[in-house]
Amino acid sequence: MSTLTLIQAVNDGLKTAMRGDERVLVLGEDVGPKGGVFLATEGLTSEFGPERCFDTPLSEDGIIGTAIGMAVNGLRPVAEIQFQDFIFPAFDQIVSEAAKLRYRSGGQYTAPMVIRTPYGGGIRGGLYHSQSGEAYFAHTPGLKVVIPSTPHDAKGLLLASIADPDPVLFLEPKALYRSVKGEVPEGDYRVDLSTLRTVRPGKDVTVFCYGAMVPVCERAAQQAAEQGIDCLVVDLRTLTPLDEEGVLEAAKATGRVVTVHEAPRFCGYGAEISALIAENVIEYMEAPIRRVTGFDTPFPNTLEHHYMPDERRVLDAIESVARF
Amino acid sequence: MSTLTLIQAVNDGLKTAMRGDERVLVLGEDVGPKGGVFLATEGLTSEFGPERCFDTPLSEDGIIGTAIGMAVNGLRPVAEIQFQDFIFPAFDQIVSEAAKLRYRSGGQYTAPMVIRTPYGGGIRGGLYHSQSGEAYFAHTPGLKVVIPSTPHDAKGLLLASIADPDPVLFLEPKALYRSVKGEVPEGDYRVDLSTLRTVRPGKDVTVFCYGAMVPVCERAAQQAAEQGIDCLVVDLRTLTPLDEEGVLEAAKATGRVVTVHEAPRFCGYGAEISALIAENVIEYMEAPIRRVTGFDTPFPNTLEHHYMPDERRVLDAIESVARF
Amino acid sequence: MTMTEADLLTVIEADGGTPPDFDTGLSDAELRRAYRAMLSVRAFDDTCMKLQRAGRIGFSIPNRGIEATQVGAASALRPTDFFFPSYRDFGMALYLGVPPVEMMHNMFGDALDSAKGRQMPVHFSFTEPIKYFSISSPIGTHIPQAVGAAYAFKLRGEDHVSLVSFGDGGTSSLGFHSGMNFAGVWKAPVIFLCQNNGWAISCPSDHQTASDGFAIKAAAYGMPGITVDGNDLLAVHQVVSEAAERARKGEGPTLIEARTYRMGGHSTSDDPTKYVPAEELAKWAEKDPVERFRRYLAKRGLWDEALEERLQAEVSAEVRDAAKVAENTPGPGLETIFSDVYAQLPPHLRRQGEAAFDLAKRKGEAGAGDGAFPL
Amino acid sequence: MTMTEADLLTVIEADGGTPPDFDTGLSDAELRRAYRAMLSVRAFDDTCMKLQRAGRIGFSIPNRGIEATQVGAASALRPTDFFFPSYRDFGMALYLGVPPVEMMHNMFGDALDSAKGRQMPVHFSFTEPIKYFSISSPIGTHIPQAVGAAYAFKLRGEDHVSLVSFGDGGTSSLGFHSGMNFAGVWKAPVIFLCQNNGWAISCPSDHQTASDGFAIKAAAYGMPGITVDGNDLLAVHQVVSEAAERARKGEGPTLIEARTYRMGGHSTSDDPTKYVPAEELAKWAEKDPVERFRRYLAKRGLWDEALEERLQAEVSAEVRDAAKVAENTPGPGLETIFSDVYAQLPPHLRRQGEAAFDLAKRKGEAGAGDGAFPL
Ligand SMILES: Cc1ncc(C[n+]2csc(CCOP(=O)(O)OP(=O)(O)O)c2C)c(N)n1
Ligand SMILES: Cc1ncc(C[n+]2csc(CCOP(=O)(O)OP(=O)(O)O)c2C)c(N)n1
Ligand SMILES: [Mg+2]
Ligand SMILES: [Mg+2]
Repeated sequence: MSTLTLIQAVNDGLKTAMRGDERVLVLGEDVGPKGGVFLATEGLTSEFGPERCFDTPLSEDGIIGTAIGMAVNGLRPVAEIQFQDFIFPAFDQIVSEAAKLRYRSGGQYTAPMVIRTPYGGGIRGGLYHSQSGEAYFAHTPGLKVVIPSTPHDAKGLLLASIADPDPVLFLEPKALYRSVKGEVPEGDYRVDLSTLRTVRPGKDVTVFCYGAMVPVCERAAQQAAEQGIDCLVVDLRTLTPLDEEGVLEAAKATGRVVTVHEAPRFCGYGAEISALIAENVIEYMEAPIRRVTGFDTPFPNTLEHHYMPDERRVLDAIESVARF
Repeated sequence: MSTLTLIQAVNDGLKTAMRGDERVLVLGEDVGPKGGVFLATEGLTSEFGPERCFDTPLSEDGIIGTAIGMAVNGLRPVAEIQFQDFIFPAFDQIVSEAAKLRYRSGGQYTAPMVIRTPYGGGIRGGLYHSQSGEAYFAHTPGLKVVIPSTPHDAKGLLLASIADPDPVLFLEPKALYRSVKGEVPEGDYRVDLSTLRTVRPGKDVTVFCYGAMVPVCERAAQQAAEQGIDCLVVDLRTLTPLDEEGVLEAAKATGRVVTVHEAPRFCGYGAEISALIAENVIEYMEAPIRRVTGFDTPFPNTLEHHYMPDERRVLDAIESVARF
Repeated sequence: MTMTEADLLTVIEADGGTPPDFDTGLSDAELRRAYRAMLSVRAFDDTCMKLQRAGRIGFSIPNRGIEATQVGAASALRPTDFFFPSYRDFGMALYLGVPPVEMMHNMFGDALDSAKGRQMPVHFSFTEPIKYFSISSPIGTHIPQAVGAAYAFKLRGEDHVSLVSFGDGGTSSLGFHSGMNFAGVWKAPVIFLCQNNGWAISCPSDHQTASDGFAIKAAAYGMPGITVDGNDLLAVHQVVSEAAERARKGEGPTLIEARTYRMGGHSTSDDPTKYVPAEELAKWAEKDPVERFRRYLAKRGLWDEALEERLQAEVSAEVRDAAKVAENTPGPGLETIFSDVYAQLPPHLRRQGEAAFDLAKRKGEAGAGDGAFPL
Repeated sequence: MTMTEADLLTVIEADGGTPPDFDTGLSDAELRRAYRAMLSVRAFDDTCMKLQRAGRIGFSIPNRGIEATQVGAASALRPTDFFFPSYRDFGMALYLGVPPVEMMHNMFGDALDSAKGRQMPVHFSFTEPIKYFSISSPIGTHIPQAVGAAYAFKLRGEDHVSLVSFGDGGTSSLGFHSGMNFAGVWKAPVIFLCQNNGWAISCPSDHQTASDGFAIKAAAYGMPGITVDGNDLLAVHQVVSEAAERARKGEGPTLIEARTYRMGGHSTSDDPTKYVPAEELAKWAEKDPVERFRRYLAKRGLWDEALEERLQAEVSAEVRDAAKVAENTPGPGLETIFSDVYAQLPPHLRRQGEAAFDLAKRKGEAGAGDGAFPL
């Protein structure tokens, strides 16, 4: 065990995977000598050589397209997209190709690969260095979408994603890269994809969240506790395939639900949580299902702290459903 | 008034717009002499010349990217994407650029343009000629997403979209191109963006739908009526910005809701309808909010009729919520 | 485009002759096999067109006119190489030993289709006897994929190559740019085969780009570009062989532009008479690649009428039988909608599948639509 | 890349001289204005770096070393032309008359920022006094947009041009390929200015592509490609003038590669000492574009110490004052989160905005984060 930040845990996870399996390699913009703009890939080129960790030309389509070809031909690429906001030139490769290859080839060809990319706000990055695009990908059958919120999970989920036979989009909450620290086991371990994490048990209100919203919701839950509202906080971790049973259980447990994410509300991931509940366990609901999300606008810069859900907003929603 | 198919109404709408405003032009693959693979643009090059209706090289990124530049510089481009499945190479231009330009420039630059594209199943097109990607775009602030289901609306909504000061994604249900006919007024008229259409009044169950699912839902509602279940069928028409008030009213009117679309269920557009209701009027609900959708798989070929919601499936859902 | 015919690499002359000491690099058996493959393409193609007209399959893509490019390229590679074909590459599969019946299962989308009836016709996918990569409809996406596969060969120190085939229209795609660029930088063992068949649906190839042909685009990526007569099987074989040799030796990628012509519509849904100039078509009909190769074989004493009859009989029977088998194969089962989305069926898909079976039992089967494919 | 310095179009010699009868095409006033703009870039750049180090702004992008390219290009065009700049183009805006204070409002993201504080610093957008298109972070997306704008000029029969500026890294982007290709086919009046400054963040320009320089890529799109010494203001002015003339005459687009060097990190978040070879940096320091142009002016008798002092004093005061004004301007109001998404505020955004105001009233203002920008 050592105490690592989330970004160090990612780095440790990459090294562990590359040491354990020579098919694993890392490619992306500035991932080589520079070690990535967030230093997630620091030390990889020197340890594993420039054939297993290297910079590419400036083309996300090329990064993902070639990574698919590598995966098809026996490698286990981990592709970095420098910011999730820049993944869209590769949208076609991800959505039309990686996600659909197993299906369209009747299982003959597959693309076991991981796309790592930092997402979310908190660094004053404005429209194009702050977005949370999980809903675009979660709507795409054939992809897995994973978001860690602790250093332990960052490494364990990353190792599970690299070992997974299907393409995984691994979204890293950049706001937590250096702001959270935690115990991380040495060597290889895996956190199952498709299990939820109960961050905090509670009986009055269920809060669903993931990524950088997890500590926000934890703090809001602490403040709610001071008012006597006992919150069950659930970190979804694997957004798809989702542990739907687990979500429904957690919703039923309190009958009052708040969902929190940074992305815009309309057709956001939170809508699916509401819809699942409304479709399956609506009769247990004792209050409206509230969503606390980014606004339905592009991501602003100077006012980003107003855009991103914070404790105030989460607490307000918790109070409103608790008192309904 | 003349009686036109939906595709003829689109063609008529394009001609009307081009006659009325010389800034309007049409570009895309095979839209010129061939008149488009579905013949939506037939006759445009001969009437308006190859400078106002022309074929482009095979690049959706180029089509949308240049259309944005045209719009910024005073034109009103209508770009055709041959199949919605091929829009993804332009995803970055649409989501990062067209949708965000007004916001990021403080209103100094805008991209008034229309992207027309056929979507949905029904032609045995398999994975890549059948998709319904509305949720990808509806989640993107700054875009409008419009889907007609009748010839009248196809022309009227198209003319409103071309006149709109914001970028509009105009999704045409290819399954209805030639299978529906209807009265279409001559010349210019506009169907307001952001109004719902009540397809059929009813008091027992509310069915929300759009595009090619509208006639399916109508038929299911007729069959339900035979069993004494009276369905209110609502055609959403403008998916974003959505007339949320109208949706909530329609949901409250019956307390029992079914949403229908072809796209996969998970994080699909239907989730937003469920979420809106669960957030605002859950106390009026007397049954689970059911979704009838494509499965969470890529779109198959031989079995497409099993994949796409049909009367059987819609009726089954109507029955289940009516009897809950 | 101003490149003249004289710049084209051509081997087989009009009368079937070749330059004096020309070494084809192919044995007599291989030459005959290549010829048979071309006939096989034509039989398969004609049959599919007829099946489509008769409403027995939904869609096909004409391959007439481009057989020499397909077969010439395939004949230059090894079974251990990786093929990333386009939808218009019947000849690659057929030369390399894919049984026509396997292809027919795809045309009918039946239960024995290797893609389980999930894809449209002509979207083949095979792993045996060769790696014939699953074809995708979006144009150009397979180009960087072929480069990634080539990178894997190189990393493992194997001397295999990737061959990726695409059209003149495909050069405008994003995948062309990223694939070519990455291959150049990585010196990846990949052969880019641009089949310039004159058209991208209704768009003539000289409206696709203002460059002087397509081979010249290679310079933008630091690799050699070669223009070859695509109706000349031996010329195509030669340039692809040379490109493969360079690739295997670690000298990197090559772009080959094969000039040929689509002697038909884009697909069964297309009416080319609306836009193809009749004189142009007639001009190219004279350059028929099958006849040209036949003249060559005849001149070499490798062809006679008897051979022709035997081969024609063989390939027609093969294709006819294949169609019969496929047509009599049942469609894929309902469960194939839900499998192969992930390696393991996740619970939500299990539930969706169960609901579909349950509904089919309670309310009967869904009716098949009668959609007509427009492209 | 093997291109030698000799192939570069260069005008100003080491000692400040120019070839005998060389006509700059610029009046003395314009030459001085260009010089002043370069000084202005440097002052603006230095000030922003200091403001960032002091934590008073969040981010900036060094412009040192590339001033001649920016200003040389801007000086060759007209106020009626359309500029599609990159984030590293301070000199275009400054030469063309954008007041430094307008740029500073963006650096501080305050209420008077023309983009209302929504974008990161260096993402300018101006419509006055020139059309300086709103800068986007995604690389290359503005390239086809510039082509579309050029098409509009052409369609209306106006003789204006688009100038689009991007980096060596930008040539790998999808927008480069589609923009260049469409421009070639349309013969659109657009100038593609590739500023090859040696780096794309930490990736050297010769790892970006295997081609022999970037200008050669023009051939792939059927347009002329020119390589120019980017540290030579007069050379850049000349090639851009020629390209503009061609474009205005209907002769189509041009690709210009300006060879220059990024004399600093990629941004304030970058530590270039990790990857930039010190000798290379030193070599380029000797070619400083400002000093070079100063020597030219001196030789022409258009510069002396007194002028230098006056100009330096002017530009520093201007930039200092601009920073002071911007820093004292309040931030944008909460309502700016919700406006300009659409032309009209739709009801759901009105509700979201009202809820935000209501919450701020009930529970207090949200606290600003302390994010540090890594790029
Ligand atoms: C990204 C994308 N855009 C559009 C299409 C529709 N489409 C199918 S084939 C085709 C033309 C392709 O032309 P070319 O690359 O020359 O290949 P050919 O059909 O001539 O073999 C087009 C536009 C597509 N499949 N993918
Ligand atoms: C599509 C995209 N991918 C990645 C990035 C991150 N990024 C910002 S600048 C940059 C390098 C750009 O290099 P170049 O085009 O040479 O311009 P320069 O910064 O040298 O002026 C990268 C990779 C981005 N902004 N957009
Ligand atoms: Mg073609
Ligand atoms: Mg650069």
